Amino acid sequence: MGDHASDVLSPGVPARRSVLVAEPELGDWFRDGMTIALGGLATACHAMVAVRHIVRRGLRDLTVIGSAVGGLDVDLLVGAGCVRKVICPYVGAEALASIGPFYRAAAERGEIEVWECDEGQYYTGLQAAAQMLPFLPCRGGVGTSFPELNPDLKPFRDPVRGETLLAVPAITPDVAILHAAQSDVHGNVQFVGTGYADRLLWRAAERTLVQVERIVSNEEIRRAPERTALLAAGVLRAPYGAHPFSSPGFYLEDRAHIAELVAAGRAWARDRDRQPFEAYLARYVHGAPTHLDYLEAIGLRRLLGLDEWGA
Amino acid sequence: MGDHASDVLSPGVPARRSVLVAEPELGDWFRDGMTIALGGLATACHAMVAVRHIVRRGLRDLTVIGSAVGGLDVDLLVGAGCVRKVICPYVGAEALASIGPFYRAAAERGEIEVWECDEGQYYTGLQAAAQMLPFLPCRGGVGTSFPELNPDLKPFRDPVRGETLLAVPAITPDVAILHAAQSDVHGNVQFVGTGYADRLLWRAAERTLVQVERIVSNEEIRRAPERTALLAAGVLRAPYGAHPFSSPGFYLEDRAHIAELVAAGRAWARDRDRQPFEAYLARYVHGAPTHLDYLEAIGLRRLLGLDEWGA
Amino acid sequence: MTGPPTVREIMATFLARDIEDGEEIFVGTNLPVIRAAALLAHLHHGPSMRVMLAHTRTNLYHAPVMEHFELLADWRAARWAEGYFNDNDIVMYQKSRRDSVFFVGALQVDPHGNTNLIGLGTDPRRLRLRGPGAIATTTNASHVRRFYIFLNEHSPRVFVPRCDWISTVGWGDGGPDARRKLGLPGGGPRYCITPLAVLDFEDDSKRLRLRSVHPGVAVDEVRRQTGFDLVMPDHVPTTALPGPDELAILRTRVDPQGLLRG
Amino acid sequence: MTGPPTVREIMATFLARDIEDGEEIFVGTNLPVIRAAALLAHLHHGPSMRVMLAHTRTNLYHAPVMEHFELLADWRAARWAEGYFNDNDIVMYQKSRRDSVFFVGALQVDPHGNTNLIGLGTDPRRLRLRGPGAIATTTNASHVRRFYIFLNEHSPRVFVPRCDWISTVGWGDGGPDARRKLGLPGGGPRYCITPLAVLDFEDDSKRLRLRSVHPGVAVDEVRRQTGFDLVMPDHVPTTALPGPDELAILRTRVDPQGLLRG
Repeated sequence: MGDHASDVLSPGVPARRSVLVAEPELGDWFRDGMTIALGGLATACHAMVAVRHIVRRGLRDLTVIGSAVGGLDVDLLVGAGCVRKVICPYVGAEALASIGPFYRAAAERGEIEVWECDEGQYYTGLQAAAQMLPFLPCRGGVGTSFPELNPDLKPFRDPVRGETLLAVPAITPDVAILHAAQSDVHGNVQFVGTGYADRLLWRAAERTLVQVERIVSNEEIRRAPERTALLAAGVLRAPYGAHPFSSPGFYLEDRAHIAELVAAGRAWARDRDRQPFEAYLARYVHGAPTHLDYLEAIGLRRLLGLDEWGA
Repeated sequence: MGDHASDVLSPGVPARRSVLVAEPELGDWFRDGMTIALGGLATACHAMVAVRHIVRRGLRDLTVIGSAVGGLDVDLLVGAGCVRKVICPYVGAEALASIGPFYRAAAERGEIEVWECDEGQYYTGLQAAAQMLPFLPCRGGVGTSFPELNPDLKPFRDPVRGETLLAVPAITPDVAILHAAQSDVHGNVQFVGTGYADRLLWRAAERTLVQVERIVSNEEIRRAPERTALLAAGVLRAPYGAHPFSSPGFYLEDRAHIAELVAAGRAWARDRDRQPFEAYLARYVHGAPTHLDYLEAIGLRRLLGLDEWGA
Repeated sequence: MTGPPTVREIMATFLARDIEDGEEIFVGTNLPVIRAAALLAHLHHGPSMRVMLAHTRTNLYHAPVMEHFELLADWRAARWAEGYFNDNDIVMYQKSRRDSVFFVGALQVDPHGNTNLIGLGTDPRRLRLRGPGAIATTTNASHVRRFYIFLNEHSPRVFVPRCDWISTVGWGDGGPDARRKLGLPGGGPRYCITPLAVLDFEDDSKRLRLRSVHPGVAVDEVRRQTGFDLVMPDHVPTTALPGPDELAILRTRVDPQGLLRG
Repeated sequence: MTGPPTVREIMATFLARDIEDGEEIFVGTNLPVIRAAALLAHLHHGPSMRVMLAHTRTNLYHAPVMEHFELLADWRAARWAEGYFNDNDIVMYQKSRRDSVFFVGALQVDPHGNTNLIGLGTDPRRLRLRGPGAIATTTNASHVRRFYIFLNEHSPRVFVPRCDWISTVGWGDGGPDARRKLGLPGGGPRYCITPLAVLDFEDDSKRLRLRSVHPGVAVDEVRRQTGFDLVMPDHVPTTALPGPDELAILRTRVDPQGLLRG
């Protein structure tokens, strides 16, 4: 897929590599038992094409590292039975669902392991992975129940001043899946907005796949190099790929759709009634084998109604 | 100095604070014995108005944290006798001076203490200060002579996997002095280019003073908020304030001037001949009590000849 | 817009008066009282406050009317940004938070202001009620200049002699040096604000003490709704009402939507 | 531009051939051979290399002629940037360097490729000769995929039985597991390139071994200029010359200034 103009002009010259991933190739990225980090934050910018792909394939025993304020992307994976362990300081959707219903139910029923942490401990572990260190220390958690709830958070005396700190082991995602505004075919990813903690997930992960709203030319990337946030190992073109969550500069969250998912979760959590969730999956995941099928199931009218400043 | 338009329109309303520092107020920022971090990198972006101010006042016993690839800003302070201790993985000007002559001579003569480190150890110590931790671990230096050369770098067994790492104590500047492209009067500082490691010096320091090429409106800052790198406690308007070093987007280094300084340093280092350096100081520091006096001593013709793309 | 101040307006005003100019504050999204307190402090007496909104730093001092954004990541709230911040930088670089004040919510609070957001139940693998998680409260409460415990419910379910789990340290085992002994550099909790009352901490014991009751609330009601003995001063005043200027800012600029009056 | 290859062109070509497409490399400023090696590899067979230049990441594969920038911080070199990097992020986030190759200079090298940039002399407070300092070599050499020891001088002053101080670990005390025992994740030094010869490391001992001599250099001269016994193979070839395509790229695109021919 070397599509640089000059490659066309000089057919004998080896081409700069494209890292574009076609949707059918997503299968190569994930397998049972992996540790997968999900980007974005709260109700924004989760890589939902990749998440639905994982659900559709019925992967099992995943360790899921949600974003620091983890969204219902985590909840969907838990509900679908893909998850063995969750590393995440919060799972929910704020006013739309103060806690993810599948997550809560699975945790209370002992069906998943929760690696209890706050954001400081969570980022410290990712930072250790990014620095290729076995651990890093943090102070947040000293004097609390965290070491009791999570024996991986180990109190120790610092070798310089003798203070008590917590040692956090490196948290290393096999794959990080992110959603961003744009990239060129070579993986130069740019956000609209802050990018939350996606740079750190990229730094910590073995490989990073980024969904983008649009592919742009390398020349456009070079026009604003200060905006380039990371270099992806794989880029998937996925307009509206964060739906039902928001994508800064493109669209708001789809509250009706989120409510549908939350209602399905609550039926399962309260009444162990799985039917609403099975209907949800049938319609939006198994019945929509590609991202375009999914978007058609949502409908053009709904999608174009999610613009940030529209009337 | 509340100069926001609306403050003028509403005279009874308390004004948003300006952090502009006038040159005579620099005196409040520095005193003997302080730990001062110098921003920029190699031959670029050192805060030379503040550095010359320190030399002019004859401050003593400073601990100087040079930039990771420390420039001749460090060398000037060492030559002027202001420095007791240097924390810096390199002092020099690359092809223009492979090592700072004053620094080399003072180190070889035992007149300064060198806190031996490489960039990894150096950044680890600053990072610890920025995180309010007593220490952070690093791997670079394991198996080397660094712990012997610098007993502050303490080998220890990591509490998670039992690996040997070095514990680096927090390096906390009392003041960081930086040079940047622009700021508003409220301290929103923006660079042209990467800003080297200036953000980390700001994060680690108790207070940060930033020289800028130009003051811009708050509205101009808001036009590109992704460029805002840090919030300064003090901002000094200092066009050409990195001279004789370069300022990205504004001017190149002044090689003739740097050569004059290096020659003075070499006379002192080789022959203990202090006269050339005294002449340098008389002309550019003591004989030029303000930044504008200094720029006049350099001369308009020279300054305008340093543009990056000029003929 | 001319009715008497509501309890939520009184709570917001109490908090706003305690926030100083120059301090850094995060404008909450899901908690209208905290959002209003931050913005009221800023617009009333804090022109140089650092106001964090949707992962941006901004200054809204001249904003005539503040829209309400319900979700943390609503990017429209970033339109006033002076700078952007990565979430991990905010949490990790605690030295930059030394002028920051912070709010902690809780499922449970103990007599020394230690709080629990983790859940209820004693078996960590099978909590009876799984809480939402600590978010950034643990690390922030360890470091920031001071924090406030903010509660939407004042009951013996919340105020308990002992938390099932502690996710943020208040005054630990008690006493003014409790935090120093743990090595926590932040200033700790100053007040606990509930729909019934304002509580502070007695100087020597650092136990929760009744400081004021909101208008119409009896001291005995507070006592009844608290699952342990509060330190009781001889005289318990009524929480101060907003002044006319504060009420005007609340009702015309901060909260024209009426989130605090609903 | 038609003369025979110079020693520096031969050194640059040897290094360039060892750098693979997709690897990350920093284009040096003050070291023309390293600069030329990086750019030659990129333009000749590395269209997808990550080329770091003046704290930016770029791709110069289609650049017709590369200017030479003498100073690390010359901002004009950033005009091809695809992304910017803070210096501390480059050094601290070593996991991002797992495809990176690196160069280490030295005042002294010992038989196992441990090197010294600190200085000469045994009293650390009064070095006889203060070196420039380690810059980022210590941390980078501990982590990157592999590195090269690059020397502008081949003499017994440089090749010493024992360094006065060690600033970067090569193969430590020797043996293939020397680095593993120290916990260093990087691949270690692969070659040592000097104006006389290319040295590598014997598999079992990880001692420096003569691999090839540059044209016109006798094996005995290398022996004489090395302050310890190199491992000597039965047959020592001459370092390979650049091919016509490599020489053309060097002379017309990478180094039209003739820094390698001066």
